Amino acid sequence: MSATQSRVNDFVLKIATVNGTGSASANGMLMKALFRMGIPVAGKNMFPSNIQGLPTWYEIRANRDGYMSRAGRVDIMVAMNAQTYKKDLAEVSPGGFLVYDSTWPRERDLKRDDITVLGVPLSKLCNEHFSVARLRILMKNVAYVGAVAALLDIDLDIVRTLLEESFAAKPKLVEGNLQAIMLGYDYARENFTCPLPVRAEAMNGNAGQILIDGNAAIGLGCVYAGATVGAWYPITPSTSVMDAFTHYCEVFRHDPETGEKRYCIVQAEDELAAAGIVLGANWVGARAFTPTSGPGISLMSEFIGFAYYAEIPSVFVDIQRVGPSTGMPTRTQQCDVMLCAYASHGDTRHPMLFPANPAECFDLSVKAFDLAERLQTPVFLLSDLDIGMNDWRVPELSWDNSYRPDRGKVLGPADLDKMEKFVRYTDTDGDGITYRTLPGEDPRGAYFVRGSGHNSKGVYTEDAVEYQEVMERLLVKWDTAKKLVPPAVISRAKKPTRLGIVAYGSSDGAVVEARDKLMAQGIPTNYLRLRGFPFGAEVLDFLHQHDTVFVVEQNRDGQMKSLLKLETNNVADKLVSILHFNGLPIPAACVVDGISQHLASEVAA
Amino acid sequence: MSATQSRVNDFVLKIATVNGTGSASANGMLMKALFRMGIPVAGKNMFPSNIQGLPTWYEIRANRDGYMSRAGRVDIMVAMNAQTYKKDLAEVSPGGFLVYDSTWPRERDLKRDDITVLGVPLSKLCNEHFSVARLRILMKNVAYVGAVAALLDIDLDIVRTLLEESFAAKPKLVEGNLQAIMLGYDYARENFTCPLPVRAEAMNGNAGQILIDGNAAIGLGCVYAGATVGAWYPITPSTSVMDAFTHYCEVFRHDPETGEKRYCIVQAEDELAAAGIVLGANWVGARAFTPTSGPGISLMSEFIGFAYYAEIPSVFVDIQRVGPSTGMPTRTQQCDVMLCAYASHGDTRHPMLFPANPAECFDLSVKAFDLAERLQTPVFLLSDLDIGMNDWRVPELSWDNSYRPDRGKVLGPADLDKMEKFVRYTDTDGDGITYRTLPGEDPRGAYFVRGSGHNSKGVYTEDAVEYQEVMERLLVKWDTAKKLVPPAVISRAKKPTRLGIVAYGSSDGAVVEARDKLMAQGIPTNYLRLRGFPFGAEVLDFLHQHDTVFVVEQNRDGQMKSLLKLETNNVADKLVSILHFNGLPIPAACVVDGISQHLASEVAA
Amino acid sequence: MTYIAKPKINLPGQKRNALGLLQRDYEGSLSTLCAGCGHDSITAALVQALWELAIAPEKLVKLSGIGCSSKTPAYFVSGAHGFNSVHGRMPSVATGAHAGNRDLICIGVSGDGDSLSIGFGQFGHAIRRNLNMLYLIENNGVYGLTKGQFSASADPGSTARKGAANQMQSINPVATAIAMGASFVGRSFSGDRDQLVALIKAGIAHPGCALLDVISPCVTFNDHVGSTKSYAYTREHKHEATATDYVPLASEITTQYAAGEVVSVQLHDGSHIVLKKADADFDPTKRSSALRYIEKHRDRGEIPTGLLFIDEHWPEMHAIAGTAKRPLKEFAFEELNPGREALERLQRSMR
Amino acid sequence: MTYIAKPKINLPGQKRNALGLLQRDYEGSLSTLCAGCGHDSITAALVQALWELAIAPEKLVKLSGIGCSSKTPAYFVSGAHGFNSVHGRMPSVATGAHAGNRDLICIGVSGDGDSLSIGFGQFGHAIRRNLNMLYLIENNGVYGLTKGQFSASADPGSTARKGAANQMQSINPVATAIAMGASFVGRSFSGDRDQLVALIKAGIAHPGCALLDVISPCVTFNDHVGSTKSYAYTREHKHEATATDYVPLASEITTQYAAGEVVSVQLHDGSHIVLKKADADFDPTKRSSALRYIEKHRDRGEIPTGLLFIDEHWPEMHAIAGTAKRPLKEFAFEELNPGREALERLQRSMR
Ligand SMILES: Cc1ncc(C[n+]2csc(CCOP(=O)(O)OP(=O)(O)O)c2C)c(N)n1
Ligand SMILES: Cc1ncc(C[n+]2csc(CCOP(=O)(O)OP(=O)(O)O)c2C)c(N)n1
Ligand code: SF4
Ligand code: SF4
Ligand SMILES: [Mg+2]
Ligand SMILES: [Mg+2]
Repeated sequence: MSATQSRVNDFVLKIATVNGTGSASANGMLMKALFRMGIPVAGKNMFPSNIQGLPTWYEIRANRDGYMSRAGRVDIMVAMNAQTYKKDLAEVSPGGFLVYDSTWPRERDLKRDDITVLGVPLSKLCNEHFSVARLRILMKNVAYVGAVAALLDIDLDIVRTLLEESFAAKPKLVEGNLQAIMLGYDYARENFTCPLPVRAEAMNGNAGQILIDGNAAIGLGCVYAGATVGAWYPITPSTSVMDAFTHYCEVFRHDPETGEKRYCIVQAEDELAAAGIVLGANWVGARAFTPTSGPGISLMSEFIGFAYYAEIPSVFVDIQRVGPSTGMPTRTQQCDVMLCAYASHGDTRHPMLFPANPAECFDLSVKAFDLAERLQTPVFLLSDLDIGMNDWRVPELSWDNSYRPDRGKVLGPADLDKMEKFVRYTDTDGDGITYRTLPGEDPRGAYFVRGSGHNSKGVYTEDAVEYQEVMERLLVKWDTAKKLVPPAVISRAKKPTRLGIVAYGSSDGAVVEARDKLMAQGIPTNYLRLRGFPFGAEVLDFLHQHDTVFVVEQNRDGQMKSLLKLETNNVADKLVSILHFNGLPIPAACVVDGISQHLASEVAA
Repeated sequence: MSATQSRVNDFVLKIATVNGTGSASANGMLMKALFRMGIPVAGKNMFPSNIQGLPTWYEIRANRDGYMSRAGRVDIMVAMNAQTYKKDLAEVSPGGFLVYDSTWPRERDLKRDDITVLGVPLSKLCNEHFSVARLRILMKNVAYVGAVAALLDIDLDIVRTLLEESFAAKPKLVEGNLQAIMLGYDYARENFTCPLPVRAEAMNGNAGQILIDGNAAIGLGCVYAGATVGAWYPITPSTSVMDAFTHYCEVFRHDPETGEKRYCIVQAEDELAAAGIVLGANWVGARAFTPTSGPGISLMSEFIGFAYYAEIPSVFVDIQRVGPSTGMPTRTQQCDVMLCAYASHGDTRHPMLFPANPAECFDLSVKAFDLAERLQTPVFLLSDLDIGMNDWRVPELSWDNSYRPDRGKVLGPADLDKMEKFVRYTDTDGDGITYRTLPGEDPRGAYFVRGSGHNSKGVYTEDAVEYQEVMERLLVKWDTAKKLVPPAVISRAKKPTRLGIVAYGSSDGAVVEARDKLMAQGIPTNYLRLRGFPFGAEVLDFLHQHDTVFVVEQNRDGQMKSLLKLETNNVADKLVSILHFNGLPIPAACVVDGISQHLASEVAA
Repeated sequence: MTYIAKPKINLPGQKRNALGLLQRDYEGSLSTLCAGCGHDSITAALVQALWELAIAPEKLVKLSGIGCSSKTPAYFVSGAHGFNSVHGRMPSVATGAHAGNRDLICIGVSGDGDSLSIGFGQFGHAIRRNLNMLYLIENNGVYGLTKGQFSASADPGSTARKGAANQMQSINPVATAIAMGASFVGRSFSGDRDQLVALIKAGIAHPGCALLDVISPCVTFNDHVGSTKSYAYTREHKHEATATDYVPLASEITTQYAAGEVVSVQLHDGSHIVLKKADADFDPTKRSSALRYIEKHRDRGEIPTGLLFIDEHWPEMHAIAGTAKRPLKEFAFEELNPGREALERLQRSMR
Repeated sequence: MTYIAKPKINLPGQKRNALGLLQRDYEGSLSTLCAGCGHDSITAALVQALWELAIAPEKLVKLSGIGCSSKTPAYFVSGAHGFNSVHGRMPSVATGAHAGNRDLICIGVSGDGDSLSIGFGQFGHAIRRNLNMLYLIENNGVYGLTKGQFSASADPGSTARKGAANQMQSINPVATAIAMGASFVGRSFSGDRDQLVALIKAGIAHPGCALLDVISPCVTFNDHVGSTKSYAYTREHKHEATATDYVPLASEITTQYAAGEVVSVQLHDGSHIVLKKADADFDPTKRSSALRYIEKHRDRGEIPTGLLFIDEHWPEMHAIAGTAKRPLKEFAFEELNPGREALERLQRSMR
């Protein structure tokens, strides 16, 4: 295709502003307008761990082929933040464009001949047009939407509709905003040749798609799973999971007549308490979960081990952020994999689920509760900041009305009638899973939950044999888990190949795109995307089928590669890590380069 | 040698009593008497997690060859606890002897023809002899010492001396105790043919040896290391570490004139606080440590990650007990290895030290502080209940007066005079270790400690490149650590062999004994005992030199084997786990059987 | 430890409660605590109170942390589910249990170490949430199970068995709880069965978090001369600030009291808590008065017992949250899941 | 965030303190908090107080947890070491720092979330230990950094920005601290610079744990009508229970007060804290009186400020422990290590 053609519906638009200035809604409008034009889009926030006054960026990738990972280049930069102007200018890719507020002269010393700089006097235009001081400031952020619309040829009608929708409550505001948009729009049209070669063009790429972030999808998933108790302690980037759960409960769980709430959300005093609340609620038979991030998992470690050993169903949602310690709370990583797999002291191991996008966040949230109750153990849903707080285009969420939750092996009074005597921890089915009863139902089902040594009857013990019996039975349960976690998704190259790629979670997009690029270079690869831990047979088979398996992940230490080494045999040495851990979402280029370089080095060697 | 000869100075004496009845001192007397007769002895407690009234056992192994691991057999059982009489009777090895208080008839239905049962009316004797009610009860526990002394031919003079020593404070008590002892002694002599074929005989096996428990050795080691701040929260089995540190500080650290204390022990409100105190004290330049057990490590996880990332020297002593969760607090395991290696969220990894006995507990306590300050990172000293709370015979502790602590890279005012500007996290030496300053000394050295993203200057950052730079430098430091941790101890068989054994900590004794037994069966093995993590080159070499390497450890999941798999290449598949995790110290037989069975299965296969 | 099967002898002519149950039906397994431990007397009081209230065993849940005191739940009502959690974290588990099933009667048993050291945060927030439970602290001033270290409730001047005197201020759970906003705070003594039984009943009836601080001497590590938590010291220094009487809905308030010296509090279920005050100008329904009274007597080295503060109007967790009256765990999946159509509708706004 | 270098203009004729330092020498890096955030006014008060006290920057350590408030240490005295720990754990790090070097002047800055929720246990035990530090809570009733959720200090009836009113009792750090045994408890308002500076000086001089609860409005999430932690509400409802004046050793107590209305407390270093009381029968040296006073006014919806309780005699951590006067980190290895001979002697008892 022609050079220009190639830049239609394939570009990265990045907007640099100051946080707390309401630019979020303006950026959202651009994002949604492109989406409604039928162009596949992905929007990523890069925001500071601060409330007001610091630099923040929003990056929109539009791609007609549907590649949605971070592109790692910038075609159009809207530089609204003087503080970062220099950095933003430098970041524009050759041949790209930079739009800035030319009301004030930009620093002279900054020059680039390989890009086009477009000055729009946004503040000036707004100051002249609006009388109210507050409006003048607010509106310049809306005005750039107009300028960008003109430059990229974004459909103004769509923009208008969006304004009307978002201000449905207060229609008065529509006019003002529209005026601001037109200020930027008209100025651009009059002063530049619009549209730019880099531009948008209506297409039909978003049929059956929606825009959603992963945390909203998890909140919604927990509502659909029938969770009634949510416990949490606020922590970025997991806070919006509980915000969403609260919101969707308000929508769906208020009794039509009484207004009574069919849920109970407890803002705990800390993460240790949140974990205890989850255990207590699941113990009595209410589906309960807690969303948190790395530091929270560390603090919950003691309770997690308790839940493992006392066998209490529980769902822990970890929206991973950059560690270690407080790290970078507003940047993304996949760095809690090892911790969650073996959290707590003593011999412990826990099932994990790895959604790759918001749609899977929804599905796997439901799955997490089924697994937790079936296996009577803590289950971890590992998402991350990229999935959780960014705007994703995913297939519409679907629901099967015939679905019924798997509450696992629970005995009620009727069952107890049929049995001699109830004992809690004896494996009668050979799957390592034993039967439990719920408090409040029947004195014959009464037993004592404890994290201290207990025998197969649930009675306290310090006896070597009795202790060991229970611990070995838990390994049987672990084998059962391997069959219950969702299997990995495998996609094979058209051509046979000895090269395999393993990835999970938010690294998926980069791998999908990289595989096509590699194929174009004549390097076919097969791809296995992990969705759960422990690993099923299909994972081992895949590893055995290939000579070299690249493990792509977003942490420093190759944590998933470690799990593959630990839980498999005879494959450790064919695993090659491809790592990206600087806090930004992994781009396809990282995977392409990593694999190419490794292959090159092999040839060299 | 003859059958009888073979039972001289090679037997297991087990005493079953009720806890809280003061039998501890009686058992200690027997233990020490045998030691002073020059016979190698090891004493192990099996006590309940309770204060009074439950069964407790003390097991003394006397072995002329110096094998000190748990034998897993009982030659003489002193069954003082009616509650456990049946169990105790059953435990006696064929050909063994059982001594019980025949004041009351024992249960008729219990019979064994393969052992000799000796009834001594201890209560009756004491009731007749002593008038005071309290004495009657106390003294019957002393009386069995006399009976056992007669049966095993233990030197009465030594017993008398021991009494005098222990009651040096209140000599009046010596007489009464001696009378009680004679009651048992005389009765045994009059009614049985003493000594038994199983008996003690003075020898010279304990030259240069002492009796000590690991926790006392660690407390003493911390005093010798120059630790001044100890923070803790009581938890079995680590409590006696701080008891010992306190005691030895009282002995050695009170200012002769003023009585001022050159130490500060803080009983924290919980383990999280204890960790924080350790960080705060080390930050200002005082050597500080905290002793705890598994649950404490789980609770400290967040702070451990902070110390890793902010690079604060700190020493964590983990006296491991049976997990998961509360588990069995009074039983032993090596089950926190994985947790300590990678504790906390995000990419973290920590050096560990593995003492195999109290003597090493002393040496490695000192080493722990040197490593922590040299590497500016948390260091874990992993002992366990077996080493920590049992009575060990070890070579006398030695000290080199020329030793000076390694305080690592610390800059004082004089150093600051010489430099342009101090920055905290820039690696100028290429070893990944950067320079720190101490609060209270010089404003030019002021910097900000934080667990949030920081660059090489120590300044807060959310920048991808700056963040990654620091994280990669920490990996360089990790490589440096490999050269600084104490190397593994390797002992080779007389004959060349392809079989290797890897073990660590309290599993050492069982392996040493097992290797001799295997050799006797014609199975030579080489043995590598790990003393530190990360692994040095010698460990990898050893793994490469053997076809099969048995990894012996006391946990369910083969945690050290996991670390070996993770941190090495091309060896994973030759590692074979030999596990013992029922809470009792591992016996040699477990190792012998494990290895023999594996070899047999290989032949079969 | 609960492995020792306890013989339940059925004495002829034993009294049965409204449910037709005998007192022994409210017992648990045999205690493994030290002979004479205060905790066992509290267990006995719990058994009696629960029997007298005729609470169905399965409607009860017993929770605790870790410690000698936290073993208590094993020793009463074996027909009730029990949860022996981790050290200091009982309140959060109770919060979750009550969140999931608000019909359960929650009894949490803790120790001074469990609640005032490692568990201090959860102690404070169960109170702030006004979680509907009986929160009982078996307070002996030491860590019994770890062999007698001072706890945060050790009073300044109180000596350890080995002689050293504590010099730190003690965290007084009663004063602290009232200052933090507790709705029901009482103090008692393991040696005063009648008072304890009455307070337990009142606490269970109270619609919120009922905190009972019960001095419960540790005979093994803290019952010596010089200890301020010994049987002797407590007997000498305690005085009953209010004589508490719990009058269930059914029965009549019979006794006559002189005006001014009595406060009668009616609970939502119609039952009454009747308080006979030792001191006329002490008002157990006013935070300022209660705190002043408690501190005044603390200064004098006295230990006021009885119900020391109550505000039955403060809303408990579910009232605040507006949760459904029916326990959440009882809702059928159909009542919780919005279904496919709703999901489709919802997603229209996501385009 | 501290990466923005702050221009330090040296205005001519600026005053120098006893160390010859200018006020700007006590400043830190540029604040990144919201314009108008109460926390920044507290930073200014800290700068002024430390400058007036002429504390050598290197003798000071600044510690905090996590939160907007916990960013404060970056904004004052850049010549002092700072420790931005983990959420809610500042007190334990301060304890360790002070244990290792008792000569350091410790200032801990925390938030209501940091100290009353996740950090409530450490808050309580720093107080119980009477750790010699200034413990400052920047209290805004919300979690600012996580965007405005209610904290445990949110008062019943106070509304969130979106309108919902909190119904839980608030944990009042002042009353709670006094009940727990704090030796110095004051309350102030970020908008009252003079009072704040005086209390900071007195708190630093106090030989123990000096707790300052400073109402510090969050302009972004909790400064609206309906909030009880807004600038407007605080100004309207606060009243000065005691006017605090810190008189260093050198200077003379000049002002004359009518008897009864003034309490003058002499500290170990000879300096004085002079308290002018609004109410004659309020005694800030008696727990019972202080608590009664605070709760009485809380019932009236009033916010008493000033120094509300002090007992300068309670021993601080090192006095209790009997630690050497010389900082432990200063001891040479030779003074700490017993040597070979001692080890040999010791082991004679191990045979
Ligand atoms: C996380 C953790 N830390 C420490 C312990 C050890 N421990 C068990 S009980 C206890 C204190 C119990 O004191 P208290 O709550 O007063 O109960 P008491 O035994 O005095 O009745 C401690 C520190 C533990 N079990 N878990
Ligand atoms: C372990 C942990 N949990 C949660 C968080 C997220 N977090 C950061 S600050 C904060 C609350 C801060 O509130 P406050 O202490 O009142 O400070 P403010 O921002 O209001 O000044 C929370 C919950 C965290 N950093 N660490
Ligand atoms: S140690 Fe103390 S608290 Fe524990 S059981 Fe014995 S007497 Fe009771
Ligand atoms: S969010 Fe509130 S607390 Fe945080 S900086 Fe802004 S105003 Fe201050
Ligand atoms: Mg206690
Ligand atoms: Mg706050």
